[in-house]
Amino acid sequence: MQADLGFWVLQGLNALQLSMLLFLLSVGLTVIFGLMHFVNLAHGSLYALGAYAAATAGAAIGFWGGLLVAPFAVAALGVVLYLVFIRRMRRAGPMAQVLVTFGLIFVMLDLTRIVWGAQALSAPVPALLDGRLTILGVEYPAYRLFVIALGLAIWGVLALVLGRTQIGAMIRAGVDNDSMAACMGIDVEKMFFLVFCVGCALAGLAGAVAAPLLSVTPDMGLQILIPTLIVIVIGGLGSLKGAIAGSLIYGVVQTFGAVLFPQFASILIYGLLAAVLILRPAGLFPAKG
Amino acid sequence: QAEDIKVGLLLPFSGVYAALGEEIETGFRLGLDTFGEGSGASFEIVREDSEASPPVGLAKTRKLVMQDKVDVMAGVVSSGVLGAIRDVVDGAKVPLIVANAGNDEATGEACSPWITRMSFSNQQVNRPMGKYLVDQGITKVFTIGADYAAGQQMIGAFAEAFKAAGGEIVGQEFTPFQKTQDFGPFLAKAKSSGAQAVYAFYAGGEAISFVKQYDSFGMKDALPLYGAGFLTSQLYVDAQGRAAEGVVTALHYVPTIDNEANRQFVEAFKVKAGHLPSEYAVHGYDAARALVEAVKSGATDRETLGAALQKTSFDGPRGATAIDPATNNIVQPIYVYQIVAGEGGAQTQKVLSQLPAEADPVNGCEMALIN
Amino acid sequence: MFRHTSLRFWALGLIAAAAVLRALTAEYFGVEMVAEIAILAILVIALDMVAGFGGMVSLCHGALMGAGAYAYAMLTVKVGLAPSAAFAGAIAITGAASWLIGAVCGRSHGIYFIMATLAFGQMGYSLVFEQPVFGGDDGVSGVPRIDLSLIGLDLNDPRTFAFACLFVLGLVYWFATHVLQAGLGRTLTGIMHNEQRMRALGVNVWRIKADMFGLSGMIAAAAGALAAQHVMFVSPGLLNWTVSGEALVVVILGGLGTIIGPVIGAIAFVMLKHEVSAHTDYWHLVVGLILIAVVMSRANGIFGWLEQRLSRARPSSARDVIAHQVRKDLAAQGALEDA
Amino acid sequence: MLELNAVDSGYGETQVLHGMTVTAQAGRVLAILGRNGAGKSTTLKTVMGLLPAKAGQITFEGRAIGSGRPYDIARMGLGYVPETRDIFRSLTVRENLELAAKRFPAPPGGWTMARVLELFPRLGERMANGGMQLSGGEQQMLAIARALLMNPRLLILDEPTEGLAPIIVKLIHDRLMDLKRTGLSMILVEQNFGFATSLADDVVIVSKGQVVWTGTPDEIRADAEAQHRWLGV
Amino acid sequence: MLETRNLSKSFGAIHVTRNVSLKLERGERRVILGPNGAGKTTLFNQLVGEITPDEGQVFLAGEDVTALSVQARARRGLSRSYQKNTLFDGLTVEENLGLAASVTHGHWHNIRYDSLTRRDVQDTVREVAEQVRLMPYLHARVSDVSYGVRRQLEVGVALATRPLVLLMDEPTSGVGPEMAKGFHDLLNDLPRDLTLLIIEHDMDLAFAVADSITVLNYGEVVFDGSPEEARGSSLLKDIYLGAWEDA
Ligand SMILES: Nc1ncnc2c1ncn2[C@@H]1O[C@H](COP(=O)(O)OP(=O)(O)OP(=O)(O)O)[C@@H](O)[C@H]1O
Ligand SMILES: Nc1ncnc2c1ncn2[C@@H]1O[C@H](COP(=O)(O)OP(=O)(O)OP(=O)(O)O)[C@@H](O)[C@H]1O
Ligand SMILES: [Mg+2]
Ligand SMILES: [Mg+2]
Repeated sequence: MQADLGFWVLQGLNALQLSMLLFLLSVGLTVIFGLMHFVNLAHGSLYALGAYAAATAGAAIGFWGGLLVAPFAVAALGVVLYLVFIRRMRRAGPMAQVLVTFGLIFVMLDLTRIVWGAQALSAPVPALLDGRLTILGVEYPAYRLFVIALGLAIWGVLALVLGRTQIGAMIRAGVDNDSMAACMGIDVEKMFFLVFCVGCALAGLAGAVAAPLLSVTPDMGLQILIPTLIVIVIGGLGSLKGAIAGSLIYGVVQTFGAVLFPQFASILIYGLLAAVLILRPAGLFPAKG
Repeated sequence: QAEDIKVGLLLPFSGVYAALGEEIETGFRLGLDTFGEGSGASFEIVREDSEASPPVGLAKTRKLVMQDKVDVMAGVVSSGVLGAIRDVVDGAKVPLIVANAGNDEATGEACSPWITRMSFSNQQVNRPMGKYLVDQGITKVFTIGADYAAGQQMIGAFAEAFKAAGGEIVGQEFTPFQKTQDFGPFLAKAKSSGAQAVYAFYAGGEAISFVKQYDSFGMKDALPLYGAGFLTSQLYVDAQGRAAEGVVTALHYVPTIDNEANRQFVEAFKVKAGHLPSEYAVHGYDAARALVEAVKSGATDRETLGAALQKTSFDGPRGATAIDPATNNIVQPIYVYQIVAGEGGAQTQKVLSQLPAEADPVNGCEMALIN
Repeated sequence: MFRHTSLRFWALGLIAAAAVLRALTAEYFGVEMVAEIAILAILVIALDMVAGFGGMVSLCHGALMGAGAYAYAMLTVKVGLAPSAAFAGAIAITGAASWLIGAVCGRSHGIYFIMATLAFGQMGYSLVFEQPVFGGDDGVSGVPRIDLSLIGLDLNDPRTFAFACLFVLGLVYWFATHVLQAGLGRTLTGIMHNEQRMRALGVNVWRIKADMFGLSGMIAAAAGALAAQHVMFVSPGLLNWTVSGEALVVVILGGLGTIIGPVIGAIAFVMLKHEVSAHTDYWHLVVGLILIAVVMSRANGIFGWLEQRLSRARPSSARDVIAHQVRKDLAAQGALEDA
Repeated sequence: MLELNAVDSGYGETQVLHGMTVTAQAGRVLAILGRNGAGKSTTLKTVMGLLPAKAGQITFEGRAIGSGRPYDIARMGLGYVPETRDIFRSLTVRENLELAAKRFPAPPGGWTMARVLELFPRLGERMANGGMQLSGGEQQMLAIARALLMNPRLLILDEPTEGLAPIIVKLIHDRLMDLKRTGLSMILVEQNFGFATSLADDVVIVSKGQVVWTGTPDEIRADAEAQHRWLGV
Repeated sequence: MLETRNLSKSFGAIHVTRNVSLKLERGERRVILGPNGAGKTTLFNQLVGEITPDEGQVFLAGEDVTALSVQARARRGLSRSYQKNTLFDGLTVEENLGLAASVTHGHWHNIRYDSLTRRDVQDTVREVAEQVRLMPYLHARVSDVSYGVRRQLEVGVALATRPLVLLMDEPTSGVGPEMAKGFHDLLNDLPRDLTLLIIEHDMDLAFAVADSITVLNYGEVVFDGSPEEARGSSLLKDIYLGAWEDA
């Protein structure tokens, strides 16, 4: 069975698909986490919210509408979170941040239950992507290919913005020393606010993309949080390269681990994480500095 | 002289199983309202949140038993909680009506005269499907399920019966419980296993993801999907949508069962909750009815209630249900059903076959009768 | 550095008196709560030792406690060891494991340390959950309590058990404060304030960190072994990372780096949880909001706030130090620190 | 050009400036001298909006900037070289410079990348280095270069010679002299008495958050008593 | 006492130290001069082990310590102060010195007694506090004392390990002229058998305390000699002092 090429292609695509979903999620977190040095454990909850928003809006205006609405809805929540909590916690150190956002997880978990109920919702796959395509002799769901493409596209856009533009340098300068950045005429507050919103929007997008693939439940954010954190820590905080590398590693280890060594699958990934942290305490591709 | 019965309702109202807790509570309260009238007793409910966590469930049980001094307990969704509190209720001699947790031991080696189960047991739901599949001409099956005690018992019971009937298990996969969101890798494995069908057990969010992903890989045509009925339970079928159509599973209750008691129950439940009842709702409903019947038979305190509960028997929404005196487990018919498109495009359960009620093997249970 | 101020002595005395009073007079559930609080307090003291005095903000202490609980349960139920031997065994096994974790994670700082410990904790969780010997999701039941009939005590009586927990808590409090005031604790605090300098002075930094983490793990294991006896049952949920998160919450709620503060935090947390959950199923929401409010208030938890109000010479709060360390890591000093 | 009128300021509860009143005139160099801890840096930080002015007014070219945010103040044309240099560590030297150069285009005859690299050739050799990898002196050069690239109308320098080798001090002195000749207004805080007096047009001495002496470089050079009393020379 | 042989280190293409060979006798006081970025601090970092050299060895009291860790070298008597204060900010001056002294006296790893209240530690703290003139500040928190006092403490903490060799990186950087003079006295009062290696930009101080002077430029030793020779050296004038001296 394992000698069959089609099997490997199929699993390879599965790995890639999982990687890209995680990438969409972790890139938002890494942007916030790495650039603002803000530890946002509630990122998973934003993802869940994105899924709910997409499912709700999708029911009214269709999948594509939902896909569009979700990032904005989550970014809007991001605005509230930023103004109420994050702005004041930016300098408080990782422990306080971990705890505030840990608290937010539970608050948002219960809020989703109050608003949408405890039962699972679903979001249908759009008609356009409902079929399957054949690549390399393997039939593969079109929607999953869409997820892969979307992940790659977002990666490209972000790499361009952060690496090649002045904005990227401004953000990093603000991270290093916000007072000095301000003394150089950079509106640090506004910039971070935007960064945070973009990070939230990306979480919302990830949720919207995941909704038709998975079930939409209140605890979906909690479930995805640990894998996302692992991705970021393996890759290295704050670097786009790290987010993509971490996602790919996670996707491959998880997918092939589950198939080839089912009894060790989940320990495998934690072991890998521990090994990375021992050998490279700041992850594989830490941000410069 | 109106009797006052204090009921401790132990259910998860927060955490992953909160939806089930809600469903059971609604059913339980509906049951008390429906049947309680003529009983001459008033029922006081003390509800406690088990958070689906064994230590919490245990602490709450001790509180209900020692401090609130309840006459009877009902509820318990997760088998872990049931395992944890078993010794306490048994030791304190408090009757407990189990309204969900299906682990086989609870009415097997770890059975207790004080624990009566009005829901199901894991093997009970799956065993009949072994023979049923062979009867349908399916002899090679790939099984897949969540990797925890219930998953193993469900799949195990099916596999045993299936093999006994002459079938062959060509592949078996247990996926990390509540940690698997992407079933793609396992589905690819099933596809290349050479099986004629897949038999699955999942519940909750996993059931929804699994059925949807099974469909998206286009596997339903080549490899029909069978499973324990929780897979396409009423609670999830709306979210699964068209992906669930054609899946054949077996369960002790679906809202489309055709009998008078069920029609009344479905009507009343819909009025109360705004949606169709699931099997969890009927667990709560029947647990309440068992309690009321016990009171009607003259029981008033822990001991008499416990004794009366062991003799429960009535025709309810699931058909003829009774407690097996050998194990205190429920004996009930099992319904094989398929998800089909109903009127208005919504999915509904079409009962294909009603398999006769069959008591579980005693399995090391030495049941003492109270009194 | 840890100092025993008079406020701390007063707080300690008051808590002890209140606990004994409550354990003597309360109804069944009240007594159970005393035991629950005492066990949680032991765990958070263990966490405060490393987080509040070494800057090692661990997100695996729940798992360490779980490891202690499982070790005790396995040794008694499956191996058949006498409970008291199992108690010692659980402490030894978990202590060794946490020494290793401390040695390995000691190289990471800040958020990386948090994540590294989280990884080890989750590894333990997966191991227990997935290896059939540990009973999987169903856990291990029938865990016995230590037999103290020789000295005429029956731990199966809830009140006696609560007193036993309080006794262990007292012991742990004494041990933790003693170690923190001894050379090891002093050196660890020095490392928290300035690791580079400590190394330049000739301190073997990883050894200190590992040793303290090991001691902390032993205390967490004691909490775990008590928890296993308390519910007489263990399940994998004990090791979940949210338990570690909650422990950290309790430490912060009470006051990081004060030892007595986390004990107060444990009392507040357990009572709050019970009060709120009696009124609403959405108690996570309420508790979460209160937690956020406490963390966001500038005070160092309940006890830190008290200390600030009541005493002039405020010992520097570990929370500031950790936050400061991180800021120093991040910015090249200067204007940021002024703010 | 820049006026401080009875400004109070400090850190949290500790007040450092007590009615600081000082004027920097357009086209001139003002040297602020004083012992360690006199409040010189605090004055500059308050001007830049890094510390809030609790009382008094600060005006720049007639506009009040008393409680402005640093980034507004910077955009009004104040270039600041902090005592702690504050190089962006995760940016390369080039990026540090470009951050100013690209966002503040040079007016004709203004400072460009080419010109600052001419001024500090050492930086040219380190363009690809991370900001944190520079030696103390290199960081100082970078901080000055960066401020110059903002092409400010008022250049504020907090101890620009601290930790620099004499040869570099001399270099900076000459270049600042050139700048002065072009008519750029400057405020210079210094411990190096010779350096400061040779550059300045006006001198004030600060002690305990107040101006205690005002005059010209010649006057302070001649006033041995004031030197001894306020500067400990 | 302290010797290096052909110490070399480069970061990428930049050679920060090239073939640096130094030899300090017991009790010698040597000042290192050099333009900014010459590699002085990096040399210190290699001496104490915070950076491993690419090539070359470091000898301490005749023993090759190149492969030893920072802490191992420190315990053999090599101590340093930093260019930027590296103190325990939240603690008091006394505690700062006590931490250093408790390592020296080997109490840093016990779990039985409080290392800071030990007799030997207390004595060392007091001695050092007197040496670096910190007696009045013993009970003040570091974050509450002035910058100059912190510079003194920076040296004090290094001294409290009772080193054989003390490396000081610009001890007077950022302190005013008054305090700089104080530092001069302070250095003169240090025991004569203590070997000192000092990085300093303050010429007066350098010439006043040095027995010998080494000049680094672009990572290379370009001058090695007595203060008198240094004063007359045109090389030193060209690369370091410039024409500024007379201003
Ligand atoms: N971040 C701070 N928090 C509290 N007090 C501070 C802070 N920075 C400086 N101070 C205090 O403010 C006073 C003035 O400091 P300032 O930095 O303005 O002095 P300065 O004149 O620039 O001295 P120097 O020549 O040493 O740079 C000093 O007493 C100092 O201790
Ligand atoms: N980690 C590093 N990576 C790359 N280059 C570095 C690194 N550390 C230092 N350098 C470079 O090595 C050179 C020497 O730096 P060092 O700090 O030793 O200088 P210094 O002589 O102490 O100067 P100063 O008197 O200004 O403190 C500088 O050019 C610096 O940029
Ligand atoms: Mg200053
Ligand atoms: Mg240097």
